[in-house]
Amino acid sequence: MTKTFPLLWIPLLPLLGAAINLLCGRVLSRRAVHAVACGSVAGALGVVVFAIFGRLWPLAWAAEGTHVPARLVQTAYAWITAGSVELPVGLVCDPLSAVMLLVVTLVGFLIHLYSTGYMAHERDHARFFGYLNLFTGAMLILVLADNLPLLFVGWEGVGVCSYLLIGFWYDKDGTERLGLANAMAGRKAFLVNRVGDVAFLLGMLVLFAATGTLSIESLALRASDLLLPLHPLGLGPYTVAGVAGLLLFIGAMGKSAQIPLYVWLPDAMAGPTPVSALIHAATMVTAGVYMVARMNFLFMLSPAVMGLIALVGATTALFAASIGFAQHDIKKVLAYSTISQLGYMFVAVGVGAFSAGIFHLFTHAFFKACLFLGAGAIIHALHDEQDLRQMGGLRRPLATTHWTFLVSTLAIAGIPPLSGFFSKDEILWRAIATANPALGSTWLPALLYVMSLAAALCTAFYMFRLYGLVFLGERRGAAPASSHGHAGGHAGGHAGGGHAGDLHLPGPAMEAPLIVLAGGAALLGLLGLPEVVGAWLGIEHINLFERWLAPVVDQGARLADRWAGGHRVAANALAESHGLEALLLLLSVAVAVGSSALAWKLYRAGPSALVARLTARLRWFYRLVLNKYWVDELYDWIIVRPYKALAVVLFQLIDRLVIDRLGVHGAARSVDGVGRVLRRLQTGSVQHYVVGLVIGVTALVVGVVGAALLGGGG
Amino acid sequence: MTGSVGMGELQALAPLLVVTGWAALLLLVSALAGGRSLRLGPLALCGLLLALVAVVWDWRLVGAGGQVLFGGLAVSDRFALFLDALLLLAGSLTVLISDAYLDEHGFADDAYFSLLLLAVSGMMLLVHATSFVMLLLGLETMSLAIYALVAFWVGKATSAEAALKYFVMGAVASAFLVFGVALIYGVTGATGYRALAEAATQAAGQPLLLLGMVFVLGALAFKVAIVPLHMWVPDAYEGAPTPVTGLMASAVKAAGFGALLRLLATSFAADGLVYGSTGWLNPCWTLAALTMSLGNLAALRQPSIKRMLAYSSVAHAGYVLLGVIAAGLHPGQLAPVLFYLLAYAAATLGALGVVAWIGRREAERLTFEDWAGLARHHPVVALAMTVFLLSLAGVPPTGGFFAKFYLFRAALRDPQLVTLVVIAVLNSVVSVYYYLRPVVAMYFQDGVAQPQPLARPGVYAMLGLALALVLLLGLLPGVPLEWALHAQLAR
Amino acid sequence: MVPTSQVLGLAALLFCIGLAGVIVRRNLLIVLMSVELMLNAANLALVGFARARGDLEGQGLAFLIVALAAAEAAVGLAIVVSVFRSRRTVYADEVTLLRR
Amino acid sequence: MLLTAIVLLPLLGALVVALLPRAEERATRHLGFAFTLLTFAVSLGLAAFRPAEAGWQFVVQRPWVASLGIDFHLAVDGISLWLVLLTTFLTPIVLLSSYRAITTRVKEFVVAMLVLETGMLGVFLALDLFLFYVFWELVLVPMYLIIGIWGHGDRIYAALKFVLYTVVGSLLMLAAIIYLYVTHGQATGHYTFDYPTLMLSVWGRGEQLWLFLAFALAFAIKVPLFPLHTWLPDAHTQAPTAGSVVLAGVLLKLGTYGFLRFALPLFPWAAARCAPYLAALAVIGIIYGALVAYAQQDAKRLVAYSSVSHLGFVMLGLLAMNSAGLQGSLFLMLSHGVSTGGLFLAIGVLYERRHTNELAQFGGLWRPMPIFAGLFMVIMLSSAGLPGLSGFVGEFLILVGAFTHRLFVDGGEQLRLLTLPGAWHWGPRVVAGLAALGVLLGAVYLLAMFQKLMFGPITQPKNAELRDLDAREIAVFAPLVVLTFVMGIYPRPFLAPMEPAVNRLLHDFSVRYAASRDHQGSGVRRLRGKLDALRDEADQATAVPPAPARRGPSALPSAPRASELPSGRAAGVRPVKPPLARSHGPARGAA
Repeated sequence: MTKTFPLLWIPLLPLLGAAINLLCGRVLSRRAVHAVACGSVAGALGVVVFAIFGRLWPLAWAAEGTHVPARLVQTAYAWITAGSVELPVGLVCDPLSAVMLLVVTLVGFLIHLYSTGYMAHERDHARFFGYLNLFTGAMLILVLADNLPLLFVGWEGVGVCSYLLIGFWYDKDGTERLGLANAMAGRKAFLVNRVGDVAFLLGMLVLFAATGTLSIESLALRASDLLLPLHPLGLGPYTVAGVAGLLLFIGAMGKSAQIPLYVWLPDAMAGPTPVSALIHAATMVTAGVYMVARMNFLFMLSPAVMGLIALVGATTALFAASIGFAQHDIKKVLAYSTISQLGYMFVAVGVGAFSAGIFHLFTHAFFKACLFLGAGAIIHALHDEQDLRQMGGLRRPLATTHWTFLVSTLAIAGIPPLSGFFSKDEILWRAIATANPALGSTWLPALLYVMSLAAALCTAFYMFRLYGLVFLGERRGAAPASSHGHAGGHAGGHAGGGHAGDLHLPGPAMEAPLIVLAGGAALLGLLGLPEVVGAWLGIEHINLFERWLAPVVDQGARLADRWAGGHRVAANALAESHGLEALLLLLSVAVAVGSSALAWKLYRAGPSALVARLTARLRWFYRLVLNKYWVDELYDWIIVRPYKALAVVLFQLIDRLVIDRLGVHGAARSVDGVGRVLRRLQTGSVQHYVVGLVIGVTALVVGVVGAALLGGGG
Repeated sequence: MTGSVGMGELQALAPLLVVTGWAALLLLVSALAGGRSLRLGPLALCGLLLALVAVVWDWRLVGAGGQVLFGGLAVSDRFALFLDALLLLAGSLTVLISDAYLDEHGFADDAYFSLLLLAVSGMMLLVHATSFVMLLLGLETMSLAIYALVAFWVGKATSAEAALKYFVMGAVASAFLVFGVALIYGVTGATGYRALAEAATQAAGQPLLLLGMVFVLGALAFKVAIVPLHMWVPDAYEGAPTPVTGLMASAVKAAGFGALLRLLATSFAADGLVYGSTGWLNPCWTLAALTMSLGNLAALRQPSIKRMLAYSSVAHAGYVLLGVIAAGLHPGQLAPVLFYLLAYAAATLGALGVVAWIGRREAERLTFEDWAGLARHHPVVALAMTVFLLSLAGVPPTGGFFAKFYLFRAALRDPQLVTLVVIAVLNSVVSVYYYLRPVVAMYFQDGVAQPQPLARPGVYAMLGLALALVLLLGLLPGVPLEWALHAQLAR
Repeated sequence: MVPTSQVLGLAALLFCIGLAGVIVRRNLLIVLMSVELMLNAANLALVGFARARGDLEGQGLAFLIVALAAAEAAVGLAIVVSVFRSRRTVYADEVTLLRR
Repeated sequence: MLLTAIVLLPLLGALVVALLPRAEERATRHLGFAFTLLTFAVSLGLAAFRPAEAGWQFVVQRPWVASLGIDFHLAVDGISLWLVLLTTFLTPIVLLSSYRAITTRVKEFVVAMLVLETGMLGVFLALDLFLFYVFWELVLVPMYLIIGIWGHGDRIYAALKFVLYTVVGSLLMLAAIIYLYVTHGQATGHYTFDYPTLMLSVWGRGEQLWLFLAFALAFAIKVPLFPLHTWLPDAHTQAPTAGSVVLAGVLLKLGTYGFLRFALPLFPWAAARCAPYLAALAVIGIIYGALVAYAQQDAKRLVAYSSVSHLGFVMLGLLAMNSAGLQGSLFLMLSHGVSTGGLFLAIGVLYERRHTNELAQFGGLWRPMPIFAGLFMVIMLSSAGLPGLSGFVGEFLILVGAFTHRLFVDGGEQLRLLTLPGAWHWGPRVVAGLAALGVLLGAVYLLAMFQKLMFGPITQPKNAELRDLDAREIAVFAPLVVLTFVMGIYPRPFLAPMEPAVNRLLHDFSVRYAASRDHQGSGVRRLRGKLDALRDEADQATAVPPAPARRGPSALPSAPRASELPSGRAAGVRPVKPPLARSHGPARGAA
């Protein structure tokens, strides 16, 4: 079921907006810039909505039941063609990309809107919106690409945009520390991502070498080639799918901040908060998950990699969540929570529950974006104050923010019937209900489940700690002087916002998105009700989301059945019993509610004495967590410093000493030395010269006549 | 013997006669002039040009076969005529620049030009000679005149010293030559090349003959400054008046190689004398390698540009010798050597011309510091000098490059010479360094004081001609190449 | 009747003596004379050979060389004189302005 | 005709400019600029190039030195096409950029630039080895003067280093060229430097090895390949901006072009033997260059080392010897010319304002000069190989080419050009993998440089009031940036004309390899039989059939001809020293 559709416009519109704002932003009025930025994204959103509900939906209905996914395609033009390489700029919109498109354009649009208020005082806001549009465009390319190199274009494109936006305040307040720190954070993000990208690149090379194509569709048709044995570095044999899958997953690690490549994301919070919401929560960081789901056929062919993905995901989820406990910076808390939620998604795709993963991605996009924007509103209100210890009691002054924030918190904590509960619970259930032949069919699911559950527990706790510290109790910390604050001051166009005491209230431009997103966070879970509910209500396929995605994401399972036979990731015995599912459902609810309540109790009125005692008791653990397990320091010591040292040593030793001093200059000097010696021979006394002449002639005589005599006068 | 005896020979002799006669004429004129110093430069120039015309005239006259003179004592063939033209050209350029140089440095020019012409006539005789008698005659005429010219810088100690060294060495060399001639005569009874050629084929292996050959060749090698017989060169070149240096570097070398080639190609062409351990090719191989390397290496560190050019001329003798060897392996392949001599003469004359141009009575300005910043004040001359140096270094698109290419081409025809060519190539690399030193001074450094060079029309004419020649040989080498290819020895 | 070989031997001897003189004697005038000696050694050899072969070419050559020797002597003396004028010395090893 | 015009126009311009009075600096500048623009305009006539054809187009062939078979032979194919355009495109930009930078001896500068352009164009267009060498050396002198006169710091040292390094290689190449010429002449009786004609013969293996090494040395120095690169940082650092741009933009490509056009196809057997080592050096260069670049304090030096790294990529692509690799290399040559040229221009802009290249002297420049920063960033990202910009396409194709390297020549033998003999699984995949690391390391030093220049608050008060780009400077950068985008987003038109030429070259390589494999011993052997393809192209190349005049020797008097007749092939290079034996060449009776 394939139709052509001018998909190119979807990324093109934001890109055009970016072009306009970046090229002539400084001559446009602030209003015009906003119009262009939001307008272009809104346009993209419009096209997306039309494409999906106007075109794709009917196709999908028609294709219901068959395994053929409904697809809208467009091949814009031939991009790179050289020898056997033939890469078109081909775009495809199938149910999977449709979900992403909606998230990107809708959330994106809301965040653009929000930014018009949030960045109201920014000096070169045109640059900001230009980057934001650029990002949106790149992200849409990533989502729509029908071949890996094109996907890679978007992949690195969003990386660059995040680099630029993290470092947006490159000279923040003109202070050496902050300004450079921001730039550094951006650079760190880009480089850590590049590590993954190199792996991604190699993955593409492996695939191309094995199958001769990089188009995702035709790769799926070459499953047999993907199972060919490979001997990287003479090791192995592994299958092409295994090697390529691993490499691609390393790429995803970088992009989606999984252990060990997660370190950039917390620092990335240096960027403006809307950026954190859009790029580092809702869209870009989920690109890895999307890619894995998109390449599901590849990963399904190699259970080992799937197992690895699931394990990495679970570990990350737990690890990051634990760090979330003790952070004092509101955005850092959210950042670690993002990492941990991404971990969940990887658990999902790692156990073959691609739709569950994407579902969590979908819901997470809403509640996490809402949380970030809420945090933004708070920071905005407190004049760039980000330290939780300086907050508290904001419940009343920031009513809207408070409610939306609460809803999202409940959602992420997994309190039914909010969206987060359904998506997360689906993952937990599939984790325990799926066996992976490569990694043992029993202990791995159990382990995954336990870790995920623990992570869920932590999540609920630190989210409510956050909520409590921000909104409940009394205002801590001195109110900063009004003069201090955004560069550019508060005078002038204030996007409808007013002042309450020293607080700096958000305007409608900022509140509207919050409300919409909160609504999404609350309700969207209903799209993916668990089967057990369906069983009670006696409704087939109650999980609409899964139904919608099935044609795309079950492709892998079908191929695995066909080619890998039994040796594949598949549901295990537990999967059948709805009873168990219901039990676990209740368990997770209990865990969520319990830890939420605990956190509520501890932080209702600011950090209670009990907290103090606890931290005192577990000081070493507290310190460990507070310092994020010293991972950054570790990397600094084992990678960054040695690299710098090596560079300098090579330069001084090889270039300067060996090649230049010894090699080049050495040769020159030796030749020169001979010259000096020869000059000495020229004594100036004519008689010495005559001697030289005689020696010469004698030598000739000996040479020639002597030879003649020896040669018997031959 | 050709049919036409009297008249034909006279015509064939015309260039030689003109030059010699003109030398006498100049002497006479200056004698008549008494004490009054008059400018004989233009007159001398007329003589040389006249001779040049005669050469062109003879070129068609003698044809490919050549014309025997004096019953075999000498010959007039295109090989000789080509070199005549070269010598006359070099002479003319020298005359052009000498005029200004003389009264700048206060020479009494009464005998200078007649000596110069005498030297040229000696050289011409040298390249025409086909018998030891003429060889000696030519050699001595040339040498004695040159000795005198070198010493011409009256009251300048270095000039006299240069002359002395050149003279003593030269005398010893000619003694060797004469003794060698005696030995050869003793063994073969021949004093003419042709006779010797026949006799030598029988007596190839005889030690005395070889000894004689070594002495004779050694003497000629001395004139063209083959290492280790080169030691007089730097001193003599540096001490001599710069125009004379130019003449020695270009003409004397050309004449010497001309005589050498003729001798080797006609008399010592017997296989036994050419190839194998007793042949002359073998030692020449070593000598060529030595000469190039030593000349270039010694030139690296010279503080005086004039002296540096002297060593460079030694190095170039080595390259030419490479050509001689190639000619020995492939008889008849004389064109590369001839072309090389021509290109080298043009370039070195030009370079020394600039040296003469920049020097004044009070300061000869030979060190690199003296040349600093020249390009600012005299861009054209600096450019010309650069071209000359590049030509010497063998960088396209100059005559020097083409000559070197043509020479290597000839050498590489024979696999046995690959090594020697590689040595030559490496030497060229070294040479690039010192040839660029004046360029560095002229272009990259700033001079302390702006030099007041010898700005005279004659000088500029000379430099212009040399420059034109160098570029012509590089860009349109076709025509002169044709001539060189036609310049065959009489058979 | 002296055999040619002995004549040649004598000539060689004279030649070497002359060469030695050129190399070892400091006085330029004596150096000049040594050069003459070498030339005459050659002459002797020529004449000797000519007699042995009984033709006149050698003799003629010898005469030519005598003339050349004379010319050389003249020029040589002139140069030595000019050296003496400028340097006030006739010792070879003191005439070393040009070196290196 | 067109090509003659392209090559000689700058030279003409040089002559005209040289005649201007030296006081007229403005006129000199404008005239020179006009001439380069004109050259570019004329070179656009190459639009008539027929991209589907593999053969030579726009052939110009006139005898130059008839008696030696030296021709003035120019032609263009899909390989040289873009390099020519790159040259004509960059030179006006460079001249324009130098308006404020070069204030002393303007006339000499313009003349040098124009001569330089002629030299570079000649190298890309010459099909006569002699002519090629002449142009090759012609490039040397003006560059030497540009570095030495208008350079800064230790300029004389840098200039000399540049010249001597280059000369070492090129003179040996000259010897090799002459050897080709002579041996070919002796074997076939047809003395010629004509490249298509020489391609019809193969040389003995032993000879091939030495000849290849001679050529390779000359080219490797220009590229520059790893251990021979130390002249580059000095030259770049001391040269004036214009010099650096031309050096990075075009001059370095002379080396890679030489490899592709001459060294590899002429001596396939030797090339196949040496390729693994060259590939190893290329990879070392990629990583080493990137590492060392990171250690630099001087912006120009940093970019210079980045060139070492990028050119390593190009070499790798060439040695992959497949369509993707070669086209990737060619494309990266262009992209590198644009992006690195742009980087040097940008650094030049800073130097004009602050007279230093020290990274430490800058910081926070984005605030005072946003336009500059933006353009700089695009170019920087392109150089870092960001997909969507020009750099990525080349690097990607090269990696694909190297990774999928599998070369079968006539007779089914498989060549392993990227596998070091005996090294543990050092195969194409490892090579490509290591090279891919360069993509990461490249970002490391480029971002570091960009941050040090642009980000953070302004530390030096001087930087606070730096001018942003003015109209002229924007006019300098705009074409480069636009091209960067175009080449990244729509590279196809650039790749399309390369394909046929590249495939033809691959075909020649494989056929010639097979021929030299079957050619034991030494000496020249004409290719027969399956060589029709080669033959046709040679014929179509020599549009003017070799007239007797061009057969050189035969037109000459008896003696030389007698000795230049095809001799019985003095076999191989025999041990040379003593004694020199009688040559087996022409019967000496003939003389």
